Amino acid sequence: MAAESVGQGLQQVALSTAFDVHFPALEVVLPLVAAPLCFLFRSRAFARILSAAVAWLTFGVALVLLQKVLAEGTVRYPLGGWAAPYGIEYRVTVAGAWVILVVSLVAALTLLFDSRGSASRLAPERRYLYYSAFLLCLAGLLGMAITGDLFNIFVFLEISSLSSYALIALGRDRRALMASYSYLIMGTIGGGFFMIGVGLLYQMTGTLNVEDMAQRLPAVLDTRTVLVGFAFLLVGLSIKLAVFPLHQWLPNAYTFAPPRVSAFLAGTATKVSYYVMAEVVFVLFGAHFVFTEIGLGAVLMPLSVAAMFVGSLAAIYQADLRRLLAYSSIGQLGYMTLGLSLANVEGLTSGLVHVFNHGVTKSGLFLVVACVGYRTGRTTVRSMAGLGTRMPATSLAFVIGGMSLIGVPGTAGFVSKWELIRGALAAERLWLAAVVLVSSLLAVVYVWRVVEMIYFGRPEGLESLGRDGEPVREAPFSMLLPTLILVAATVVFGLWSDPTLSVARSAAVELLGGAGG
Amino acid sequence: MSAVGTLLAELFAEPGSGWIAAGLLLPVGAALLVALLGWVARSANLRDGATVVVGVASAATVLRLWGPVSSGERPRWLLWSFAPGGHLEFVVEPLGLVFATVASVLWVVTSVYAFGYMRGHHEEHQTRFFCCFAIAIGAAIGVAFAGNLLTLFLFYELLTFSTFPLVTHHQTTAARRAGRVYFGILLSTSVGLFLLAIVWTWWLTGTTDFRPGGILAGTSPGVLVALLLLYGYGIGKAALMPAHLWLPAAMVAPTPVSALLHAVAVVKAGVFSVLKVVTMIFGVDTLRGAMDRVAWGDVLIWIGCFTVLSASIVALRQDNLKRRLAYSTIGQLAYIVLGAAVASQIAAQGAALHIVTHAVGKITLFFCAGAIYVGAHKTEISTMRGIGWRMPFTMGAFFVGSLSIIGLPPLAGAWSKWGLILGASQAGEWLVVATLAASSLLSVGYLLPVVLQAFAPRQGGAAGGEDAGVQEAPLLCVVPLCLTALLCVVLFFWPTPFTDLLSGFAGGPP
Amino acid sequence: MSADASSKNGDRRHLWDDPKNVQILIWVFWACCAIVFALDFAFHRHPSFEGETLPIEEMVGFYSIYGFVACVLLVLVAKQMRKVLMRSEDYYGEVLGATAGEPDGGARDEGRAPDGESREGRDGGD
Amino acid sequence: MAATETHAQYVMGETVRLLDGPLQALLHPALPLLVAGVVAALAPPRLRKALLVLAPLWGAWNLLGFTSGDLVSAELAGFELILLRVDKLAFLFALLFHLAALLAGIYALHSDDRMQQVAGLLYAGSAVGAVFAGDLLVLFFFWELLAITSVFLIWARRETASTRSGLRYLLVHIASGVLLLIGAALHWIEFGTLVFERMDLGSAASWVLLLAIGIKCCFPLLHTWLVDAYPAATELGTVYLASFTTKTAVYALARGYEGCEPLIWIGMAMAMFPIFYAVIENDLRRVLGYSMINQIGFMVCGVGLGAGLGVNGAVAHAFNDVIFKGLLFMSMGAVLLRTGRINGSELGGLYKTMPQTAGLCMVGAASISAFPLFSGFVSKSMVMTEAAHEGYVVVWLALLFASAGVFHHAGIKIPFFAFFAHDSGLRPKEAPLNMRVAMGIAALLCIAIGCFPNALYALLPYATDYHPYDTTHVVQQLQLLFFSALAFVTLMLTGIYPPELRSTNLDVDWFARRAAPRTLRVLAAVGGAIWYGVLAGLADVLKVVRSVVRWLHSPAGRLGEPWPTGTTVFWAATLLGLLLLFSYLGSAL
Repeated sequence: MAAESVGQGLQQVALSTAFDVHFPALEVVLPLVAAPLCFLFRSRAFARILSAAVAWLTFGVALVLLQKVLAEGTVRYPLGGWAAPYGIEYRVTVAGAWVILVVSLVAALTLLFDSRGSASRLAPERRYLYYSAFLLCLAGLLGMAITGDLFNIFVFLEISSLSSYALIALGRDRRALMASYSYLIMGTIGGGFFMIGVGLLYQMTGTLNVEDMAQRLPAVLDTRTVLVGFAFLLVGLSIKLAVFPLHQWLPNAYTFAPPRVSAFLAGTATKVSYYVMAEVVFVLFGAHFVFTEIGLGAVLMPLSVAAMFVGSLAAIYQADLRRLLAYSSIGQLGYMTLGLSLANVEGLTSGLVHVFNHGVTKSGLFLVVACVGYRTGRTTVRSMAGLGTRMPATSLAFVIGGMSLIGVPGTAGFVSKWELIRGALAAERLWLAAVVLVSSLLAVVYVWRVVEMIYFGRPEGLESLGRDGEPVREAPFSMLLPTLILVAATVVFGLWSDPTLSVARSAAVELLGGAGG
Repeated sequence: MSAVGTLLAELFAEPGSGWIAAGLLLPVGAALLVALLGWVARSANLRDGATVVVGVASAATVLRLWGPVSSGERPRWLLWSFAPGGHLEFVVEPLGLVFATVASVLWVVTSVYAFGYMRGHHEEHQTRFFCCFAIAIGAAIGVAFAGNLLTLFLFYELLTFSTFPLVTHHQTTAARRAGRVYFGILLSTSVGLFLLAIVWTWWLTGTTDFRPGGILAGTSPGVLVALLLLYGYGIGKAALMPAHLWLPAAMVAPTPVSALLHAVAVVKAGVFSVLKVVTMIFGVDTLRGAMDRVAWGDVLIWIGCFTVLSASIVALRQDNLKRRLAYSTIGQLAYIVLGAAVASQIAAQGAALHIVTHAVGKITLFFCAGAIYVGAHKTEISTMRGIGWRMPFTMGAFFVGSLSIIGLPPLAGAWSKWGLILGASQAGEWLVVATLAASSLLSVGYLLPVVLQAFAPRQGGAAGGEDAGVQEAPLLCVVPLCLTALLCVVLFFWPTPFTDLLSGFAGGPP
Repeated sequence: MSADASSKNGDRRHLWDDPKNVQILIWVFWACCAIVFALDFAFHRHPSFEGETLPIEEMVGFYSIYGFVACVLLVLVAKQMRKVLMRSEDYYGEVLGATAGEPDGGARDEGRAPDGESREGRDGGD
Repeated sequence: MAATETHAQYVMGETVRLLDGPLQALLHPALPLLVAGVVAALAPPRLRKALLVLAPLWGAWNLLGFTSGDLVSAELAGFELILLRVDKLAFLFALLFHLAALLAGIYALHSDDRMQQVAGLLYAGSAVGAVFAGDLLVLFFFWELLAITSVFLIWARRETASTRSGLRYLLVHIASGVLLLIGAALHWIEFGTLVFERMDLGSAASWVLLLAIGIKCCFPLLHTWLVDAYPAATELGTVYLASFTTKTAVYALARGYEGCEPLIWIGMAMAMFPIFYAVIENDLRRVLGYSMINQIGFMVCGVGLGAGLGVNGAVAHAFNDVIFKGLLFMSMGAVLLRTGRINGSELGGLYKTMPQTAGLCMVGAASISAFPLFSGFVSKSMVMTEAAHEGYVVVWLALLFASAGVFHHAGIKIPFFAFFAHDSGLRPKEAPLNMRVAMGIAALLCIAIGCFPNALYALLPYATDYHPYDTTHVVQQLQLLFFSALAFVTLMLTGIYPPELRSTNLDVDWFARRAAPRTLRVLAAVGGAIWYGVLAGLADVLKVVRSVVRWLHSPAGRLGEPWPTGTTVFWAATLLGLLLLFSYLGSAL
């Protein structure tokens, strides 16, 4: 409710100045401009404040945009005044606005998180570079969701990817370099595939604008070129989305990145790719072509189910908390792609609402781990031993976040899972509903391993001491606040799911009703 | 702020919804208050005082709903949608009101008992204990008032989560192991089966609302019976064998927890859910018809009968008093499941009444077990020889509670046994009738030897000896157990409020 | 309570301590039997059954003979029953009046050793 | 007297608010005794003793205010319950119970045991309540109350064996109660009413109810609880026990099954088989127990023979049986109290120091044997006469046999082995005064009823002009009794008579006490083995699943280990190929 009224307020301001027409551009431009500013001023403090301010601003703008899209339908913004087929058009759909809202919210909260100490490899005086990269990554992610131009999507994809390689490489552990490197290779392959796909389609249609291309595609749909282009696009995006057999870059990247980067990327990067994939599938090619003629469901559905199980099962065995959460993400992404593969409103709604729910939950959990890491100096499951009494708020935050991963009713995770089940039923697949339920029991195992460690584990020897040799105590407020906000959001939007669901549903309806559908 | 005002205005706009909100939120408030007073103000007396005061207020709130409900109103409180097709909605109907009354009234009694027990035992983490306790009661009331399956499921899970810290209160290895069993079984059955059943129901009918007479009419009989089985095992709290394992495991908890949660709130939430599903999702007539048309339609009845008998036989062989009571509870819960499963209106009423009478009787027994532990430091029945002479009130109450569980007049248990037998006879389920009869005898066999052991003649002139140091538990323990024992008697002579309220709740007069 | 405690009574000779008295009694009893039997000749017994249902009943001495035969039969059959039914007094492991104050909560079956009590006893099904 | 004739509503929670007219000042007949019992639980010893005597008197006085036709009903738990229904049958039994309670009360005056005194009063009150119960549910309440209150009289002996016995007793009676409850349920379903009236055997309810009543009534094969429990109670306890439970059952039979032919045969069997056991039984109170079953056999027979003389005989015999059997149990109780023994093999020669007890015992023995001028004669002959009248030859012969047998074991064996026989050397004191007073009153009643039976006949439910003392009857009875005594004497003198031996005689309770626990134990063991086997099997399966999962998904497993980038690239290519294949196939179709 508060968020809505803030949004309304901003809208008032925007309307009064008639400046709001530029909001789509502003959303991307703000971080894009702020990034070099950070670089120029070379001040850590300045960079920190600027980036946080920019992130919050983008969040505000995203809210306004969402309001506007919901009220008026798709918002178009020809960049530089060039009309659509010729110039680059920014096109904010409900789904897009929804995704940028999630991205900017997670960015705002992770930047609010006070990552003290030497969480990254950068020397303190060069820390501004970190913020610079962070803002670039944010700009890239927002741009992917806002732009209506396929090539432009690729550009933003590369911006966000390159900056995220840099960010991951900043992790303190030397293995971060390896992780970043392998992500770079995989990401580049993904980007390359995407590029090839775009190129092939451009060759056949002569346009890069998504809507324009969607209109021209049906005429050439039966050509091999388009089919090949489609396959390249999809596999490229699948890599970015960490679809089951292409998921291996993700655990290392999330494990070794600096804490806040893990939190940010876990909540955003794959979500944006998910949006792009949805747009490609439903808007560009249309559900009929993709699912009825090609039968993508036959590929994507088994892969999604496999991801649900493989991710969750692997998470059970992880000793490192962030690795555990990373594998859990693979499983959760499985739920999202499963929703997409159902190709009905409920399924897509569940995927889109899970973009929010899982983004919030997983970022919150990564921040919890960051808190734990800050106090104990370790991020292993073992390091949680006995934290129930020494870091009660953090511990409780993990429990609640974990419950959301499981999909306990009353948490956000349940809402998406329930909608997914509805989707499965709408597709006349009761067994799929049962599979979803069973797979969520696996989440119980990996979450409860940690919970037991928190409340029953006894720290041994030096484990009871924090990283500075001091007794472990509750994380500082500046860390706790964003963590708790995210975790509280999982409960709030778990119980009060009307707003998230209604937006996700209208986004899904819009996507499914798109061209060729 | 205005949102809060709107909410409040909405609350009290409809008759009764404010009271529902108060009944639900008071325990939550109690939890907050307990946390505040215990952790911030660090005053145990204030904290415990607050528990009692809020407890009484909450019980009064629930009792306040008796008037409107018995005059035929069904107060409802619609919040928002928390999942598609699942509004967070509360509707007070007789069955739920009965359960809420039992939970909230016995909460007060148990709180008082718990003060005596926890202090007498110098237990740690008392604030956390009372905090979770209050949340659990709030969850139980939420289950009771739930207006649809999803809301019920929400509070059902909340109950699981809030009682986990209570079960594992001692945080030992044994507690952890028991906690795993407790949590593992309850959560996996509820998520894997209960939720699936809810989904299936929703798929079949497009709603999850509880409606008198059920919503599943017209569904094919085979599906109905399969669904019934899914619900029976999905609601793991009803402890049908072999999903019962969590219950004996949960006995590692401090005794007040065993008393309230495993005689009243948790287990009763389970059987209550079964009963509510049968009466207001299936509808007894629909279910009856389906059971008659399917060869294996009685499958839940077979399972229930097996559970009653085997749990009773296992109880005969337990030497640990709390474990014996736990197995007795499993058997008695299956009574209620049977009452639901025979799908007759009278049996459903008997089962509903059994929720009350068994709660009162079994809580007395658990109180006594705890009082014996506090007063005599004994847990094994074989060591309790002669303690009754030193703890006459405790063991006297135990005797009364036992007779009520067995179902003998002049104690409350007789009424529910009568209702169940009448209902089962009406439905022609002779297996159930025979099982109930056999179970009465078996319960004599496992309950009364405890009393006899306690009142066995003391060894010749052994002053001091083994029962030295045995004395009545603190007054705060003894008074509640005498009170609940008295309640067993009172409810025999005055069952009318409950029977009147419940008459015809399962769809029409008997 | 016991015999020795009341020794002053022990000396006194009582009515039936004297075999002569017993003999007298037995003779009196036989006399009575004879008289009672003879009554059948003195009175006409009206039959219990109407008509010809049980003519033997009206036979002289029917009741006397029936009573005698019945009782002899009773005793003889009972004696035979002992062969089948008789067991030692503590067959069920519980003897009334013998176990007062024993350290046992009534939980033992079949004379199991006291330390085995109630571990698995107390089967209540009996 | 159907439920529709309800005159007043009896509201629970209020004090008894009764009908207009004479009932207004009265309490429910069961209440004086029940209230006295509750008060006694809290009262000091002196007051308790006073209550033991005064409560039955107060109750009787209260009872006399009622007349046939009085009816009180109440609505409870949605059922219309008839708490009180007065007619001649119930009235007679209630009066009898007050008399029995008075006698037992006097008999108990020497004791200070609160448990027995309280239990005794409540027990008597429950019996009174049961006979006035107008419907099956109320009957069930008092039925179970009878069981619960009486079991304390057994437990009061505070011995291991008696505790076990009591538990068995309670189990049997709760079984009976549960059957009654089931019967009530069936009755309600079949007939839509709970009113307890005469039933025809035919409905399921009637059979179940017959079984329930049959247990309490000691039908053959259901009888062992009596011979198990009564000897296990205290000396007072048995006196109470002997008076109420079985008589309540006889009342219920008379109420519900008057004239049901199967009862004749059941009664015949009951009259026959216990006498064999009685001959070889050593525990004299158990002998009395068997004799009790035999006597109830006569009553059951009488009920089966039907309205008129049959039921009258049954009821009259129940009345007399309470008194003379009470007298016998009292005398044996006195022996037990004074000597601590009760086995025939250990007793003998007690007449020397307990002559009054011996004499009173013989009065009881004469009564139970139905000697003319003693009470048994005036009631037993009614049943016999009716049996002959109805033409049941076999039954009549069997009852005659049983009559002879009764004299044999109850009339001769009891007094003979306790007070005469060989000298055991025991020289106990005479019984306490209060016991002798109680026995004296009982003996006096035995003789009084035997001499002036018309007072009793006036109370019987059916009008009667029966005259027991005609020459034929008296002569027949004397012949029968003297010659069965002759048999005893002959067998004793010839040494054929079986000696009293310390032993346990197997009865059908072997199945309950030996076979059933063992079967249960075997079942439990088998069930446990299966259960743990299944659990172990599941654990094994789980172990396999876990190792497979670990092999696949652990950080060292195929799917859990970090893949080289090349592997992912391979999969990307594979996926691309797969998609191309799909799109190709899709577009080709």
